[in-house]
Formats: sequence, C-alpha cells, structure tokens
Amino acid sequence: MIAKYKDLIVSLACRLMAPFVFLFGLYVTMFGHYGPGGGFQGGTIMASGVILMRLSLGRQATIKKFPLEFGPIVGAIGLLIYAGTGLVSLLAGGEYLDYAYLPIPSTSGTERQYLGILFVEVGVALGVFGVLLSIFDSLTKE
Amino acid sequence: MAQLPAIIPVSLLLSAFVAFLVGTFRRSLVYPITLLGIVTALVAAVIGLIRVLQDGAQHYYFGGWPPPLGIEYVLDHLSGFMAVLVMFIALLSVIYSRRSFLQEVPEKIVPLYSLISLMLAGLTGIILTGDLFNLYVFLEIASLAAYAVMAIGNDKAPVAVIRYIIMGTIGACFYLLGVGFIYFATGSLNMGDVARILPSIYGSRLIVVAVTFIVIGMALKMALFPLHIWLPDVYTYSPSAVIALIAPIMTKVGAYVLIRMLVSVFLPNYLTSVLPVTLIIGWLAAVGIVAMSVMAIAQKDFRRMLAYSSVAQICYVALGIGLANSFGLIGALLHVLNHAFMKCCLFQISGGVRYRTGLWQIPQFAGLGRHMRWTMGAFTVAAISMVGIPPACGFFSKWYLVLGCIDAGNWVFAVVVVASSLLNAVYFFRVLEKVYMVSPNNDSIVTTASDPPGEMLAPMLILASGIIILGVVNAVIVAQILEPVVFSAF
Amino acid sequence: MKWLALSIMCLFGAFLFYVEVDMPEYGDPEAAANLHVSPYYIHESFQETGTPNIVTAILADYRAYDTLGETIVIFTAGLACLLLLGRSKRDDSKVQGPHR
Amino acid sequence: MFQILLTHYPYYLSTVLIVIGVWGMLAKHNLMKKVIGMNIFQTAIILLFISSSVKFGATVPTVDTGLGSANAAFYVNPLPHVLMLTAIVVMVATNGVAFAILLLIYRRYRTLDEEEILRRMRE
Repeated sequence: MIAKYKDLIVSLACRLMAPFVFLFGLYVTMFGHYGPGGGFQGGTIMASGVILMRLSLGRQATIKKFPLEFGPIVGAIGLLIYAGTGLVSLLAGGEYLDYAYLPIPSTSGTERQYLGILFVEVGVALGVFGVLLSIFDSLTKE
Repeated sequence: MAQLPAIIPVSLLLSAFVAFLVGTFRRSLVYPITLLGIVTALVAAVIGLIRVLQDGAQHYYFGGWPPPLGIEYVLDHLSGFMAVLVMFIALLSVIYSRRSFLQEVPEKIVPLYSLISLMLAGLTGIILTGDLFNLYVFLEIASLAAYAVMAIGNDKAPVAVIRYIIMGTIGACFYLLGVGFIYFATGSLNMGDVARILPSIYGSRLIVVAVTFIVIGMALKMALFPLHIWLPDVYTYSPSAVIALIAPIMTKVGAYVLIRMLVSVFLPNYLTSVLPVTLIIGWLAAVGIVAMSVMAIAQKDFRRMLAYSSVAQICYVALGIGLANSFGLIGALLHVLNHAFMKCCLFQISGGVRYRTGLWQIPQFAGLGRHMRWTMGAFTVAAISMVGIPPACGFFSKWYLVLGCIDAGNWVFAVVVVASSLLNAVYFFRVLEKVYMVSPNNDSIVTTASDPPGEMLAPMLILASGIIILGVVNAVIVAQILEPVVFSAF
Repeated sequence: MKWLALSIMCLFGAFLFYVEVDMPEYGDPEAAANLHVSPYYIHESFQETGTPNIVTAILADYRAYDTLGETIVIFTAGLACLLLLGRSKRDDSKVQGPHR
Repeated sequence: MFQILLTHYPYYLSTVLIVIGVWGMLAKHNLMKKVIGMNIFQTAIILLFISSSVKFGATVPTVDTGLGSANAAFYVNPLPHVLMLTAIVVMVATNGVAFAILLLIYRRYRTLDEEEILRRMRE
C-alpha cells in the first residue's frame, strides 16, 4: 500500500503537475498525425500522470477518482474501439481495418483514412492508459 | 465469405474483450462467451479449409493494402490444416477445463478465460499470417498469455515459468533478430515477397545469420532437444487443465513456424545443400528421441513422464523436418496432428485422475483400471497409439517417418524411430501394468474413486475415438491436405 | 560454468561481428532496406491517408494489424498481472486434496 | 578492417550490447538481473533496427511542405521506426509479466537468488 508522501512541497508540486501531464498526454495523442507522438506515447504519459498522483498523494486519496477496476475496464474499452473500427469496415463491405469503407457521411476517401487513423490512435491511447494503470495497481498491491 | 481468414483470430479477440468486460459484472457469462468465440473460430476454420480444398489458397489483405505494403493472411493447405487442428483441440480442452478451474481457481476465471482466448488468437494469428514481423507480434501474444496461465499452479509454478520466460524471450528475440537481418538484406517483410527476392542474394552472410537465428529461436519455442530444459518443470507444476490445452498445441506451433520457413520463405535446397541446417536439426532430434524416452522411463511422476514424452515426440516432428524430403515432411505434419490428439487425451486423463483422487505418482495408480473404467479405457487407446500399434493413428506417422529415412538413405534415423517405439512401450506398459494388473491397497483412495463428471469424461472419450478414427482415415488426410503442401515444397 | 557461458558468448559475438561485415554501410541511402518498400511509403502516404507523419500513417493504416497486435500484447500483460496478483482466497495446502 | 569499423560502428556497438544482454540472462544467478539482461538485449535489438534506418543528410519521416515527398532520400526510412514502436510495447508487456511473476516468487520464497530458490524447491 502506498502511503501519502509527507512533504508539502512534493505533494503540492505533484498535485499541480498532474493535470498538465494529463493534458500533455492528450496533446501527444492528438498530435500524432503531424509530428512525433501517437496513441502509445500519449497513453503512457496520461498513465504516468495518474501514477504520479498515486505516488505522491497516497493510494487512498486517488482511489475515489480512479478506482482499481477503472484501469482494466478502460483498457478493454480502448481495445474494443480499435477492434470495433476494424469490424465496422468489415461489416461495411471492405477488408478488416480498411478505413476507406468506414460509413462516415460526407467525407472523401482520404478524409476517412485520416479519421480512421484518429479513431485507432484514440483506442490505443485509452487501451495503453488503462492497462499501464492496472499493471501499476497490481504490482503495488499488498 | 472472402473475409474468412480474418474472422478466425478476430472472433477470438472480440470474445476475449467482451468476456472480460461482461465478466467483471456477471462472472457466470465468461465461459459461454469464450466458448462462443472458439466455436465461431472453429466453424470459420473448417469452412476455410473446405474452400481451400476446392479453390486453392486464399489471400487476405488487411486494410486493403496489397502484400509488400500491408499485412497479408494466407489460408492454404498447411495453415488451414493447422488452424482446424488448433481450434478443435482448444474446443475440447476448454470444455474439459471448466470443472477443473472451478475446483482449483474459482475466483480467477474471468482473466483466465480472457487470457485463454487471447492465447488462441495469438496462435491462430501465427498460423495464418504471411508477414514475418506480424508473426513475431502474435508469437508474443500467445507466449505472454501462456506464461500467465501457467504461473497460477502451485508454489513451484512461478519459478518454472520465470525460467520459461527467460528462454522464451531469448527465442522470440532471436526470431526478431533473424527477421531484422532478412529485412536489412531484402527490404521486405512479406513471406512471399522475401521468397522471391532471396535467391538472388543467397551469397550474403546476412541470410546465413538470419537462418541461424530463426532456427535457434524456434528451437527454443518448440523445445527441441538440447533447448528443452524449461519444459518438464513447467508441465509438471502448472494447472492440469491449462497443460491439457497448451501441451498439445503450443510447441507444435513452433514446429509449424519452422516448417513454414522451410516451405515458403527459404527454399529447401538452400537449407539442405548450402547450409546444413536440416541435417543438424535431424541429428539433434535423433539424439533427443532416445535421450528423452530414457528420461521418461526414469520418472515416477505421471505428469513429468508425459512432459519428457512430449519432448521426445516433438523430436519426431523435428526429425521429419530434418529429413527434408516429401515422406519426412508428411510424417512430421501427420505426427503434429496425431500427437496433438494423443497428448491432449493423456494430459486430460492425468487431470481427471487428479480431480477424483489427487494422485500424481505412478506407483499409487494401482488398481485404477477397475474403478475408473472409461478413463483408463481412453488411456489404453492413447498408450497403444503412442507406442505405435496399427489401428491407432500413432503408427502411421511413424510409418511415413521410416519411409522418409529410407528415402534419404539414413539408416541411423530409421533405427532410432523403430527402437524408440520399444522405449515408448516400456514406459506406457509400465503404467498399464500398474493400472490393470496390480490390485490396490485396502486403505487406498483408489478403492472409492469413480470416473470424472461427464463434462470432463466426454472430451477424453472423443479424443480417444478420434485417435482410432484418424488411424482409419489417415490416407484421406495425407492425400487431400498434406500432399499438396509437400508438392509445393519439393 | 560461468567461463563456459562467457566463452559461448564470445563466440556468439564473434559470429555476429563476422556476418555484420555484409551489412550495408551506416547511413547509406542506397541500402537494400531503404529501396524496396520504404520509398513507396514516403512518396504516397500523404496522398493516400492525408497524414503528414509517415510513421503514424504506416503504424495505424498500412500496418494497422500489427498495431492491433501491439495493443493486445499490452492488454494481455495487464490481464496477466490481474490474474497473478489479483486477490486470491485459496490456501495452497487445501487445493491438493481430492474432490468428489 | 579499420575501414569497416568506421562504416559499420553502430551495428558493432549494438552487437556488443546484445552479447552483454544474453550473457546476463544466461549467467547471472539473481532473477532480477536476468530480467535486466533481457531489457539490455531487447534494447540492443531496437538500436540495431533504428541504426539501419539512418540515411545521412535526411530528416525525420514527417512530410515537410518545403521538401515535398518526391525524393525518398530526404527522409529516413520510416518502416524500422514503426516496427520498433511495436517491439518497445512488446518489451514493456514482457517486463510487466516478468515483474508480476518475480513478485509472486519473492512473496513465497523471500529471495530472488535462483540457486537458493531451486534448493528450497527440492526440499
């Protein structure tokens, strides 16, 4: 069990930093189309934000906002988004993961590819975020 | 219908996620969802194999990108055969496993069944893929899930599994290095594309190192003789239902990758004449068959005896690969099929005995034949097949292996195959003698034992009758499925 | 034992050094790996997917199935940790007994 | 000989790391050190792949409006980067499982020394 770190500066600094770490993770996820970044990197940074809070504020304080069951379920949902994107294009008549067949109204082929990549990256980000959190929780559980 | 190759792994993946999400709230639904995924995959694999038999190989391009760009799935005679085999064994093992898991680890069945689905998805991914790097990714999925489900056995299981992780990771990384060197030399990752480019650059040392690394990596994964040291401990200490699922198919998939490399990436005459890879594999396997059969005779623990026998049997497959002629390859593939049935049946029987009596040691099995009639009947059939007595299927794969040895003019291998049957007879008839001839002590737990519940007994009996049926129809299997594979190679 | 492992490793390293002589030169744009498939991605990926980052385009579109596998690998690891370290009520001495 | 060292040194450096990693996995007795060796091995493979993607004078593989996408020599080879992103994730996942099993072992045996654990298993 991780206890609260008894130092005002540490807990205050971590409390202040955590939302920005989270925001940066979201930015990295979304910026993957235009520069270094993407789902895996963004998901890792988001998970590190929560882990920072867990380490500095103690488990008890953060367990209300991010319960222990939260991690694996978010991870499974992220994976379902990924696999579901593929399944939708399969049901729409294309091959598995062929984004050109995604049924999104008023878009051209290239835009559908672009959006498909975005869905997939969001799925990866959620999956990695949830699973890394759940691995951390499992490893630190007594 | 054109989507069939993708449906096989994807239905298993979806059933894993859905089973986990639903199972978090309603635990009782996990098992039906897992079973549904496996049945869907099995039906898809069977239809796929029938289509292959009618129209030839099917190619599936993920995302609609043609092969050197994207990832390709190839459903041909070899992969269709393996996919049907893996899914059929998986279905029977999962049906068998429910009672056993409820007894051993009732509170963990949600992640357990999700991991089993993921492992099967990984295995079918390995079997169907036509892309070298994609194979590595699915190899890791299957291995990681297998490590986890094996480690929930008794106190000793985690220690056995961490050694498996070390060896398995070296194997997977060696495979990755081999793929890397192929990529540096050719610039492509697709198996068909690589096979087209390779003949022009066979002089390069990079191909030598690629072949070496891939063969060593897969030898680690399939537990070929000197690299088998992780296997007996893992098979002894892990839960019996898990081993009944993993032992028949996990090492066979390693052998499948080796055959796939031989048939569709490197040309067989490169591996036989330029680099003597197949000859080395053959000699290691010949030594392994004898050594591991002797080790099996020395064991008192029933599961440990089966584990050593597994290593010996995988060496038969490796011997067939090492012969590198058409009879040898037919023998190897037929032995993959036969051994999967026999080993699955035997491990289920060991689990069934343990479920009713809690016994592992062979000397304590005295008199079981009178009290667990059906279980021991299935054991007799499987033992006869392991020894290689004609109506059972084990005879026919050895027959093809001996034909291959004669074809290659290698009499040592032929003697090894025949002599090892005698060794098999020694260690199985020893158990049969204890079971049928010796009467139990009066205070033994055996006197009150009975056959396991129908859910566990039915898979054993299906497998035991399957052993006989396979023996009868093996000519059809060889002519329809295996000969096209072999003709494409040689 | 340790010296045996060390000498095997030295042989292994020497073998790798020997074969890596045939590797293309470091930083050579004409190396085989840079010529077969990868120019297609560089030329066409922006037109075909609308994504300037070529790595993302390959990762999530051309080789999207690999990335699905990658995500499943990490999900598998998460499930494995849950399975191995999750709450366990059983006492090991009890499990070994018979059941009827 | 010296010429080859000059043109191939990144490959040789990662080879040295590979050998160190495999040696750690095979020869060390502490299980944690074996996992560390596993990490070194996998990282060395990643370095080998990445160093194969380098082209002198090329930039990051993001299409730049100034450079255009006509000349492949302007961008480094993107494919090894993609493969290694996947391999990194696999490495993280393997580490997670290995740590979980190490924790299980430590809780039961209170040590991570392989010889010691094997000795106690035999008892």
